[in-house]
Amino acid sequence: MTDFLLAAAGAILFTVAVGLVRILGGPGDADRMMAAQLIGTGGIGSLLLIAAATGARGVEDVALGLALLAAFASAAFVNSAAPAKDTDAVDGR
Amino acid sequence: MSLVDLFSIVAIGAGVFFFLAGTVGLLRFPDGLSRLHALTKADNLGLGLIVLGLLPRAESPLAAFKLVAIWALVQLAGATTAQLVGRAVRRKGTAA
Amino acid sequence: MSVLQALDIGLAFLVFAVAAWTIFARGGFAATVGYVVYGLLLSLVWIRLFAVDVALTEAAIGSGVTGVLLIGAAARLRGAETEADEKSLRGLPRLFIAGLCVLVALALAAVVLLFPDSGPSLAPQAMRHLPETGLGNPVTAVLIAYRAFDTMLEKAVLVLAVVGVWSLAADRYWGGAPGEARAERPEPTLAFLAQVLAPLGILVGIHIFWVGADEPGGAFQGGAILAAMWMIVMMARLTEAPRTSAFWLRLALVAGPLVFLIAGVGGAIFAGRFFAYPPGFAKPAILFIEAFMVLSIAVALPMLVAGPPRREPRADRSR
Amino acid sequence: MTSATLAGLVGAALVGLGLYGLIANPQPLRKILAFNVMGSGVFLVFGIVARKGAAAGLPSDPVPQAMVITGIVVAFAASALAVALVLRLFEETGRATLSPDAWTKPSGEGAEAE
Repeated sequence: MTDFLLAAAGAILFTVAVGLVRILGGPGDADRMMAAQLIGTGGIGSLLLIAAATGARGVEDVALGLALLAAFASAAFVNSAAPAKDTDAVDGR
Repeated sequence: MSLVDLFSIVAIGAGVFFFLAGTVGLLRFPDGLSRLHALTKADNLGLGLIVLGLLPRAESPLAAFKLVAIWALVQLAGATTAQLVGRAVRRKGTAA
Repeated sequence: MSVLQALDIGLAFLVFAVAAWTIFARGGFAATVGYVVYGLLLSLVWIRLFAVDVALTEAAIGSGVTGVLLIGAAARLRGAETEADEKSLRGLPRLFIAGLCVLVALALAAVVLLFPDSGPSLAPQAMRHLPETGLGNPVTAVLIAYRAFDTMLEKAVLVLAVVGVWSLAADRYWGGAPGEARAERPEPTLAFLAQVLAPLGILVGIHIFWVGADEPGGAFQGGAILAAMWMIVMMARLTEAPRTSAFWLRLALVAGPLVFLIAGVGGAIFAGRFFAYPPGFAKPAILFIEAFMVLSIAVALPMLVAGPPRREPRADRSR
Repeated sequence: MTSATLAGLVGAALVGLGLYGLIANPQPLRKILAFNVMGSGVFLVFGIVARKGAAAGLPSDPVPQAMVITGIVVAFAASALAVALVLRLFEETGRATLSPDAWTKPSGEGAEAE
């Protein structure tokens, strides 16, 4: 069972890594923020799996902290982006 | 193998599958908004199923509660990020 | 090779690859996002080293708060990049530097490989005296009891950093609030996030501080999470950053090191030695000090991220 | 190879990588990032000291752990100060570069680029 949990954690990390390769390179900054979001979720998932497999104590709190801060990078991104004049009126494409 | 283990394996396996599906979507979809759509699958279902699979293995009720709270928080973060990033994509038209 | 080893090797490669992306990426913004991802991966590595306290700190500060700081800076510096790009090193000097850096890395790697299998350790002493502190988490004991002086000075460093950031303000803004006054309406989604997240986050922050006495956690981690909650509320414009001349703000900033110092002097008077805690009274004293440290950290980190004052102090009075 | 040694080797590689970025990248913000990468590499090397010093029934020596925690907080404070300096430089002069040639032109204020 331990091996299964670890293998699942590894599989998630692997898929996340593949996704990172695709979107860390862009094309846009919004895509890069998706990379941060993806690794956030994948990281929490594999963190929980690794903790369950190795029996490290108190890891739920680490995951809880990560989950709390998961949206922070995006929030900072939106906050620092050029102020939008009419957010809802424009259709970018 | 006990029934609990089987349950964990099925749920976690399904969770990993959704992470995989989300990543494939990220790789294959042509524009920013649909990539965002793929990403949210990993957030919601992937992590949700993993938490579900880990629940019976939690050491204490508090730990189990924390697992659910983690999932709920990631839901919240995922939903807002999707909104915020999606709006940024639309605004800039970076969806090349 | 076991599954665990394979996982470790994969994680190691991933961390290295993302770090390399941070260094070599074209744009500053792309590199910064890479750094945020990197910080998150590092907390996974710390879990693998069974250093949960460090993982918690790395998750909260290394990834979360630093991410906000750097992404904000990268977004503002976006226009400044192109001209500086031209002056990057080329050719032989670049190769020379790369060679030297590889040499440094190899030397360090050799040191790592030559480490004795069971190095000298203060862990037995730390555990032996743990009951005297009344704590269950040896890391907290090291931070607040055994190496209290160190930790107090580190709090002083935080205060000094805030003073340093504030001192970068233009003269007319001195004492004003950081961040530009923005007229645009707040992003409703962000406001919703802040409204839901902040109460939960405050709960989690206090929880992490409180369990830090016995389990992984503590003042730094709890304070950093509280700081993050204040930051999200400010980012969503549910509240404005306070004037830097506000008395309560300055008091909260120095409260941590101040209470710590007073406790240290109190130890010199009542327990016979600087920073000694009276026997049987150690745990309440430690928790008392930690509570003020949490406050100071929760105030200092957002102020560091917010940057120097950028509004005239007078204009704020109208709010 | 144990996971601790592996983490230490990654730390060593990160120090080299960060050092290279610190020297070779011209932009100040990139230098700050590189410095942080280097710093976390040092922390990781320290982390394996903690893991190898595991004794008294602990999975990891608490003393290096506490020092790394202190280090992370101080590194953040230093980064924040550095970022504030870079942003101020940018605000004052409209560019963010440490290159000496950029300041030789008699363009007025902001000559104290450090």
